[in-house]
Amino acid sequence: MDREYIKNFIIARAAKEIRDGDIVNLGIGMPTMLPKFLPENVKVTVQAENGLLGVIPCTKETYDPIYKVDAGATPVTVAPGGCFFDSCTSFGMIRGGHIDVTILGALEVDEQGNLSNWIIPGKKLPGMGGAMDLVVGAKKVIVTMEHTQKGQPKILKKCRLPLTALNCVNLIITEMCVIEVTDKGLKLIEINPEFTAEQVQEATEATLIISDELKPMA
Amino acid sequence: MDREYIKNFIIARAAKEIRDGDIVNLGIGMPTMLPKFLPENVKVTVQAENGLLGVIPCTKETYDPIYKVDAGATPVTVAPGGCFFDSCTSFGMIRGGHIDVTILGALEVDEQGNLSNWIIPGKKLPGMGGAMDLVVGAKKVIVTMEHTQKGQPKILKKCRLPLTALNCVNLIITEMCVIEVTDKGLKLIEINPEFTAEQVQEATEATLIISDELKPMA
Amino acid sequence: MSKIISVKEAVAMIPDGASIMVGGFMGCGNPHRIIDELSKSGKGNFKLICNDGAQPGGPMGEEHYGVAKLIHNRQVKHLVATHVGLNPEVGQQMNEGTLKVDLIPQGSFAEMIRAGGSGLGGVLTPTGVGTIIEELKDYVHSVQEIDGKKFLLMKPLRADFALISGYRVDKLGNVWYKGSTSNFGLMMATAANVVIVEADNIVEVGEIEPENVRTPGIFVDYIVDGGA
Amino acid sequence: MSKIISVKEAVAMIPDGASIMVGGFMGCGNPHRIIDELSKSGKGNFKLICNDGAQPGGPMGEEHYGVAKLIHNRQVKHLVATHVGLNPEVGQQMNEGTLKVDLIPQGSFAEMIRAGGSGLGGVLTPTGVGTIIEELKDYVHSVQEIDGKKFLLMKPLRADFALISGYRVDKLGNVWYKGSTSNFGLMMATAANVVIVEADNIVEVGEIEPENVRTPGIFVDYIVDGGA
Repeated sequence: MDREYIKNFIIARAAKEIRDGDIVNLGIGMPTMLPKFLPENVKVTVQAENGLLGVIPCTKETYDPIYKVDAGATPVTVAPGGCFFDSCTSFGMIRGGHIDVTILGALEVDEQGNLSNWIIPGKKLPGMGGAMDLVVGAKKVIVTMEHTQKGQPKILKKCRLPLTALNCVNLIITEMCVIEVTDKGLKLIEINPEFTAEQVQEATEATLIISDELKPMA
Repeated sequence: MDREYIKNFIIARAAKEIRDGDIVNLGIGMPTMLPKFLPENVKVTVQAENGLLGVIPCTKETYDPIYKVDAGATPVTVAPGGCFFDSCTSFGMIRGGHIDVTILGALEVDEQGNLSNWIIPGKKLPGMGGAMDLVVGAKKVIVTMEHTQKGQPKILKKCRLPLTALNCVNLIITEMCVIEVTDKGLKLIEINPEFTAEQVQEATEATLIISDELKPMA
Repeated sequence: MSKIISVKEAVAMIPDGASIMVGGFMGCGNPHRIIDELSKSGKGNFKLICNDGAQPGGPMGEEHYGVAKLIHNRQVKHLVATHVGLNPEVGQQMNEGTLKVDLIPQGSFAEMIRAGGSGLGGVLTPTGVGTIIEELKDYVHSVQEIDGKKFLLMKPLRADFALISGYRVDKLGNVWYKGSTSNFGLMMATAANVVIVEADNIVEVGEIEPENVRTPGIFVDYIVDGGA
Repeated sequence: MSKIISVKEAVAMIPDGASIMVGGFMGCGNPHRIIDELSKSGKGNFKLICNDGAQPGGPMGEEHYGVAKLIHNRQVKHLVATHVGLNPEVGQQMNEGTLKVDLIPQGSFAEMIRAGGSGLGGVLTPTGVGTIIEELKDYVHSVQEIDGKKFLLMKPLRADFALISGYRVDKLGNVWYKGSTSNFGLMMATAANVVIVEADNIVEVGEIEPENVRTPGIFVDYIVDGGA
């Protein structure tokens, strides 16, 4: 699978987690592609943590890059009924549990649902931005990522990189599978039919609990 | 002096504490009369803690009692350049030191500048409303009140009623005198020429330090 | 699915004994139609979280204004407020022992609601230090000294319901408040399990400029037409 | 006395070594004219408190956008931010040891500025618990357990100056923000000793409806005409 195909495959699956009426915050990169994978009867309100609700792509007419950008600094606008507000209001919304779902990438996730996605010491220090607040505050946290990084597992027994937050991830979606984070550990609930459960386990450092109701990922 | 005269006398003196451009919060009752005692070249912005800046009396045209009242539930409006906001914003402004002067009444004040003005246990429980925040947050706290209550001193060695706040009063203005609260105690800085310093001290439980520059109150 | 419901449907949702935040200041900003209907419902034992007990005598000649109706009808068993001096019935019912009243400083009250709605663990305020507020164990977690200055750590406040009033409310629930009516309602809309807004005017989506929305519609569960 | 000053007068007020809050998010909402002038001033050693380092490359073809100019000119010795990934010069100067960078979670950053401006003793947030944020002693007062849940007590943030941008600013300093530009500026205007607003449009008093004022003029010390 080429990387573009993989991204689409992962996000298309993530889109199935969204319910009509959900308020969602979409991390920079792959997650921002989500709205185009939603069926017509599922309407979401996209929040951007820099102070927008009802984010939609801008058109030539609504392009206004000086005044209206999303959290990735991409020029956007808001749908009718959307609104703009300040950062304290925005993170009050996030921390206060008013965001139904946040979808974001990860460098590492582990058996406890711990997440690392903001720093590689000595190499890369982009900063956490709003990620630490989002994963603590959103009702459901979905990690979308490629299953491995240059062949190395990213789903670990214990995160090695500095954490973004403890015990915050609910669901992990990769090109190989869908994993639910449970009290007992990581539960493989769906698998891409191109792989076997053994192959998924091999690409995963953490021990996977295979669901009795394991389904094909689609 | 009759009570109406006394009130006017006290507030007229309080008005002299106000500088052009000050942001002021005026307690219910006597303090709300202050603006009419200001000279023309002294403009103030009146804040009301229920969420208004630039409070002015309403006219027949601007009377809008359902939507626009001040902290005493009196219908008011705002001057051009005034604005409306919510209670968190309002008390952020108050607690954050953005109000220059607050003027309010007292049941008791003491030598440390402690204030009691919100409850008489077993008798009267109006509640503190915004008073506790105002006296903690405003840059300058002026108490305006009659010097005694039915002949009993209200300026005490130590407040006996439950406190509104510790060490918060800067200036006390009564019909008898003006008292500054200092580190060393209460300093009599102005006196109504109708009284002697001895008479003022007699009406005061706390020991007054008489200023070397004692002036007539006017 | 429309958020617009009738005032009877709104009141039908509220059970006996519910904790209810009501926006408003001395009646200004109370959702008057909902309160009217609630006062006729026969329900009671409410915990009312409201700045005050409003007042007898409204500006339009109302005998009891806003939440004063609920107090007059003895539907409130516990009032959490900052000031009750304008409604003598509050003190009277307290003295009779039929109404429990807890008084909190107004700025702390506002901020505690904000904390309840925004996931903060409490509010560190200098207000109330050295006063009997320190003894309000239900609301004060601790007295803390930070860099030599004392603060009270006040607990977050939440409720089952928030009943608020908006001047213009679009069909998605975006709210614009007129005059001094936003006061506590703005934050209460973030801090209750069910939020019902009484709209003086229901407007079409888009009629409130996106920058001028004060309560985003995502906080609002139901809209009652207060002008109808 | 008019609050309106020239951009040169604004920059003249800011001394070497000042702590400066700048509103904006990746350049959106930065006060561009003031930053331009400041970048030409030769002043430096600033402590910059800004969500990010903005980015090289602005939407109108700017080589360095917003506060990225100050970083490019090496006028900043200490940056307090939440995200610096879009401006590679920040990482580069960090590695060279010429720029100190402190990173704070964005929601905490916003709330710490609000605490600084509203007299609160700190911010009790669950964000950052169990992470290396706990070790940021300059910003984290303590880790506290409240009713069984852990929180970080983050310290208030204040600065000597706040430089913010408003779309419409009346002559008293009342501000209305367009689009997503209010972000951090709204709170920074409450948390600095001197607040300077760059106005895209200076309007007459009364042109902003009293309900739609977002930063009341009492917070604003000076206005710079950003459209001139």
